[in-house]
Amino acid sequence: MTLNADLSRRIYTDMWRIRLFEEEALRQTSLGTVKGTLHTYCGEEAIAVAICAHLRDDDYVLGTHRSHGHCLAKGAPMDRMMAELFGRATGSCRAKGGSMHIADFSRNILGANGIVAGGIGPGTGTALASRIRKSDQVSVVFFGDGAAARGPFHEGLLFGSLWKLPVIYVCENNGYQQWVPRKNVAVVDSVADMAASYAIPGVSVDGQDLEAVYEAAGEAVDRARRGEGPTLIEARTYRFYGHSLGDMEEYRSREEVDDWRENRDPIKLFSAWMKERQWLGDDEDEAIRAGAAAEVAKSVAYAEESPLPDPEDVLTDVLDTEWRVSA
Amino acid sequence: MTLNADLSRRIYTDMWRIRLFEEEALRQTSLGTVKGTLHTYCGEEAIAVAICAHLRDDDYVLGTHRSHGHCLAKGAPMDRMMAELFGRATGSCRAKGGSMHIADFSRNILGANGIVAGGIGPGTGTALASRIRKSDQVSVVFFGDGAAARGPFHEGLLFGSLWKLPVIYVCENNGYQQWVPRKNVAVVDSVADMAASYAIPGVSVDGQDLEAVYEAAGEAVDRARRGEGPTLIEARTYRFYGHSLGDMEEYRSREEVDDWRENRDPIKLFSAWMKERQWLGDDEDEAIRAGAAAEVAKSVAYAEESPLPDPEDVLTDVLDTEWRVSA
Amino acid sequence: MRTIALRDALREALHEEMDRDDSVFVIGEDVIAHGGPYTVTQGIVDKWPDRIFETPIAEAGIVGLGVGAALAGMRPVVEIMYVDFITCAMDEVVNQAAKMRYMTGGQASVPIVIRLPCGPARLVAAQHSQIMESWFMHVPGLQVVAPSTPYDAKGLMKTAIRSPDPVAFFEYKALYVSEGEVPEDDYVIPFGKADIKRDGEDVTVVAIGGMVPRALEAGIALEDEGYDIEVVDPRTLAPLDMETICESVRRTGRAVVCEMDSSFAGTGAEIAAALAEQCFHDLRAPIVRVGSPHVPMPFAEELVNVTVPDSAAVCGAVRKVMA
Amino acid sequence: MRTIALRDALREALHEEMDRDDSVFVIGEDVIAHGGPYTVTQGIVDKWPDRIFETPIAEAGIVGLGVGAALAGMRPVVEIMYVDFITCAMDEVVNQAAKMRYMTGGQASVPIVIRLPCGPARLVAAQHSQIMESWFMHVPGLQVVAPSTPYDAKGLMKTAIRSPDPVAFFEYKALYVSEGEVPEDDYVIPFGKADIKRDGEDVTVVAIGGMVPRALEAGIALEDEGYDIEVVDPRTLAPLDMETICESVRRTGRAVVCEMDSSFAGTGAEIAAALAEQCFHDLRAPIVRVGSPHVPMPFAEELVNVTVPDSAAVCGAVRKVMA
Ligand SMILES: Cc1ncc(C[n+]2csc(CCOP(=O)(O)OP(=O)(O)O)c2C)c(N)n1
Ligand SMILES: Cc1ncc(C[n+]2csc(CCOP(=O)(O)OP(=O)(O)O)c2C)c(N)n1
Ligand SMILES: [Mg+2]
Ligand SMILES: [Mg+2]
Repeated sequence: MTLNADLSRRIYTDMWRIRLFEEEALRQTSLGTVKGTLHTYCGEEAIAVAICAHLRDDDYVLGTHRSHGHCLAKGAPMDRMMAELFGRATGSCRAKGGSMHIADFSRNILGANGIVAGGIGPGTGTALASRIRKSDQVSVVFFGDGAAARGPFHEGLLFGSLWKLPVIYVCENNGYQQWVPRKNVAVVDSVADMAASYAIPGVSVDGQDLEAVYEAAGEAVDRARRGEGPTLIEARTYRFYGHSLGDMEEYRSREEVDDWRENRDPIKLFSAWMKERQWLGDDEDEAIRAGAAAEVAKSVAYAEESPLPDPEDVLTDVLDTEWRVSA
Repeated sequence: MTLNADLSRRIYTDMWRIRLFEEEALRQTSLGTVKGTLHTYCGEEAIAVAICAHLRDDDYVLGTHRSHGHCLAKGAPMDRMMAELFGRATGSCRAKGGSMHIADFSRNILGANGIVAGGIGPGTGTALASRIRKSDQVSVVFFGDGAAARGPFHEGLLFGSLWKLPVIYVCENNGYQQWVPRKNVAVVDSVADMAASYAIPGVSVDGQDLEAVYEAAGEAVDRARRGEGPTLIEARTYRFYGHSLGDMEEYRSREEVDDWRENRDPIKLFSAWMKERQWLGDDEDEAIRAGAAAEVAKSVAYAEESPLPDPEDVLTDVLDTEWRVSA
Repeated sequence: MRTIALRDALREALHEEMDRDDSVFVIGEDVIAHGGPYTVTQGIVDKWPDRIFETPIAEAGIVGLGVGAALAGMRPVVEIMYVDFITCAMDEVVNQAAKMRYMTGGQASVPIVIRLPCGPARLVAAQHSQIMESWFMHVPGLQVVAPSTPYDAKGLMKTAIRSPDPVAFFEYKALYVSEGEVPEDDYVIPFGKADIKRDGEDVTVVAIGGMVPRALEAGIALEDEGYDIEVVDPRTLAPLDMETICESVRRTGRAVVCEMDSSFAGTGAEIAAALAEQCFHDLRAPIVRVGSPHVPMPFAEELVNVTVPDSAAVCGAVRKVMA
Repeated sequence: MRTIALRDALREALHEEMDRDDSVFVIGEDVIAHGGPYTVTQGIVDKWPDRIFETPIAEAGIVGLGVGAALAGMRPVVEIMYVDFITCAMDEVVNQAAKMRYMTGGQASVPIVIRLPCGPARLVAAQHSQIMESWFMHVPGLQVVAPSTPYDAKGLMKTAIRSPDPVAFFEYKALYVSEGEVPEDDYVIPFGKADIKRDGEDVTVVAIGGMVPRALEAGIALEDEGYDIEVVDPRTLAPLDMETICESVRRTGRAVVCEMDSSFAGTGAEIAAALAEQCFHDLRAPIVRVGSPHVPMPFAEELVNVTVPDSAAVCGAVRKVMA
């Protein structure tokens, strides 16, 4: 799939959908309608959209604590996502998961994950399932640069490589791990270089450059679908907001943030890139933004109108209580 | 420290002490006097002795399930070790640990470990203690090639590197992980190459070649003592007996084992190496062997004469019950 | 009916289920070589070479992969060589496998079976002898199974494999070679149904896993003293069939709860506490728990012998509640 | 006496102990930035920059290093950001820290304190709200501490740091900002001594950690109904002071056991089972346990509110045992 005008506009639309969805969610938390914690993806949108552009509906995606973007890019309905953040019965997870566990199995989005690196093993396991079933579904696991420190990263990649599983490991290296700069706690600069220990390709790309991510992802997905095994993609990026709600951001300077927002905003950069190619006019640009804003507004309305969960629901979904064993 | 005649003979003696201790322990298990399981180090002796030759009494050693060699090389009294295998009250661990947990804190041998890779984190932690106390004690952690698959290997090396801790990671790569050939379950041939992910030196040496291990260890220990951080040493080796008692060894051929025993026995090789240099005569050689055999015999006598543990001891050593908090 | 060992019954269940359902597969360390240390996975590689995965030593990875495969609709049967090593994968068990259905509001199903060989056997000391069923009971979303006979082992393993939710399947190593009658045909044992292994009138002895044969031995020994004990085997600890247990205690008025593990905050604590709540007015004597002292497993035989509760310990407890 | 928050009391204990003993040091994620999410380690970096280590995200490594440092004579205070993440390091806790003294026949001492912020607080759902004290109780070789007041928090933390054996130190997140009187001077609270937080005659309410204030609230509410409850706070769960608890139950003849966690195979199970064994003849009503239902923590407030037991739940249980 080449990055033509049509596809680019669709991808671009998704970037705005993510950005505006999250900025609205942030606004709602300040109103107290959205409770709990929120980890926003703003600034990192190019990664999810470029990668998911290569995926089929039946491909698997596993996320992190910062997964609104992954979900929207993979096609999760926005209204149910917003309802989840609002804690409504109509939410993607029926108000049981919230932002950190948002999932939409109808699109094979197998869930955000509150455990750093928690998705890496399971995402390798979905790829093992593809392999056993001889399907050509691929799996994509997103994780932060912090996750590369944890044992399950190491063990997951080893398994992926050992059995040449159709999985793409996407490290969103935003340079921070909660309130700690990566450089304080890492010993190698590039996560991609660690691929060597697992004898798989490791590529490092500019995560703000949609085209770069798109190309790396295309190769990785093709490779996986052909049965040639995993790829580790490191996308260098930046988060525009704090780690989660209430972050005072003492660990980075206002200038640094402003510089990224000004000069390295993936939405701005991609808009300019399309305009250079005459693939996007100013009006269209504005229409796309407005369309995304309207969808977000609709999702808020949907959430607001949705019922609160029934307190009795607290007891359901622990086990499948319908199930009875039969010989 | 250079490998002179004197030191070589001491090292050579230790190799025989380990070999004969274990062969006697095996014999005792067949008699039923030593119970429980045993993982023998026979065939791998050069590694422990070459490395421990560089260590001071106050340096730390942490082992594996296969640690008789590590203990003897670091100076644990043989009689108490044999008594431990016999399950006697005079054993190194007072009959509470057995072969898999043998330890001698009087020599800073902090214990064999029944968990694969279980010593890597703690051995990095003893090095952290040295660093905080500004002592120049180094720590050595031994582990098998199987351990390099586990998360704690990855996490431990990351910490060691991050804080430039005085620790030497020694991977005894004997090509098998219980009953599975390493090549079936690994994706990189050399464990040493994985050091790159942790930005520390990784060296691979012939573990049957005492001189080679001795030199690599010397550099690593010096480096650690100078405060320059960890080294990962991979020593390629082979175990002469089964993984543990009762191993039917279906996963390897008789020829392969015979070939190693015949041509790659570290004791034979080192004996020949010394003789080449005129550092060892045939008589001396025999005397060293006989001396080790006598020590082993004495250790058996010691164990046999030692009392069985008092059943009431089962309740002690869970916590330090003498301790009382005081302001 | 033919008599086979517990490990053979497990193997048979596995083969039958793999035959029945293509989505069942096996993953674990040394599961091809010898069929694992306990031979339970023997023969699978010959029939289904593409559905058995022998792994590096990486328990977190093994369980993590199992969870993912299960999420994708497969039915992994994971072997952890010793339950002690599941400590290396508790995030995968608790935060991934057990909670996934709930966190996703019912979207996820995680049909994974984690086989956990447990308990003392030979002299392998503290890091190879644990049991720890109570940890798993305490985790909502997990089912906990602990068969004591070859018959139960086969029927419960088949149920475990067919279950849409995760199962921690405890296999007492000391019972692997114990023999019993096992039908050759397909049968399942539902979860949450205790089994009365011996009828009796005087005392209800609830015995778990490896303690069941010891309680039955005690039953014979106590006959001479004129005590007729009933032995109830819960078979599954989550769900736990308190109904059957309470029904028995209401009849006998006395209860002894036996586990092989340390009883402090153990499995028996839940059973005893539930009995104290539900059968208070029927109890004629305090409930007595039998278990090991609260110590790690020692090495030497003389020490192990006083650590692991035997039938004499059960007899002692029965005498106490009858006194 | 001055009044400070529980988190400040913990911080003070930490500072005092670091001052007192050079071998105490702090290690954990984000412990320098802000002093961690709970600010407990604030200020340490300024006074002892070489004795605080901010780590990569690697719990197994963190605890593993702590164990090793402790074996070498240091006294690490490890912060695990949420107790839920200790599942990533259970081998290090169980097989390394807890068993080391025993396996080595008493040679090893592992004076490590593992701080485990726990329980519901804000709406962070299933992977950030667990408690799981009962897991740690069940592991021989561990000490388990769960303070409910700033006073206890300071005194118990100091004891924990001085202890030669590993401590799992549970900090209820919901209590961090709760205030109470705390002496400025050095004092310690021995392990294994329960504290009667309220005297009463009718019912013994054993309350753990975050349930203590709720039980005390219930105590006030129940006065109007004419029920006078005694609230016993065990403070340490291992060792567990059954003596004080039993002494109270012998007086009141009635017991309610409250925990914030799921009560199935939870902490309260052990206490209730022990009471049923030791106070059988004094009990005038069945022991009732209060805890959360056996479900993972949901997200929405409406669901959380019916999951976490409150003072009304305590009142309900008291009414039940008084009926
Ligand atoms: C196992 C585990 N340890 C710690 C945390 C707490 N935590 C949540 S997010 C986070 C930082 C993650 O950093 P990174 O992986 O780089 O992802 P980012 O937030 O930058 O996207 C931490 C420490 C956690 N959720 N899980
Ligand atoms: C965490 C863990 N998983 C599995 C085992 C079982 N086990 C003991 S030794 C061993 C093989 C170890 O291989 P390696 O690390 O290469 O050491 P070697 O025995 O070859 O010296 C296995 C699988 C264990 N002890 N610990
Ligand atoms: Mg990051
Ligand atoms: Mg090996």
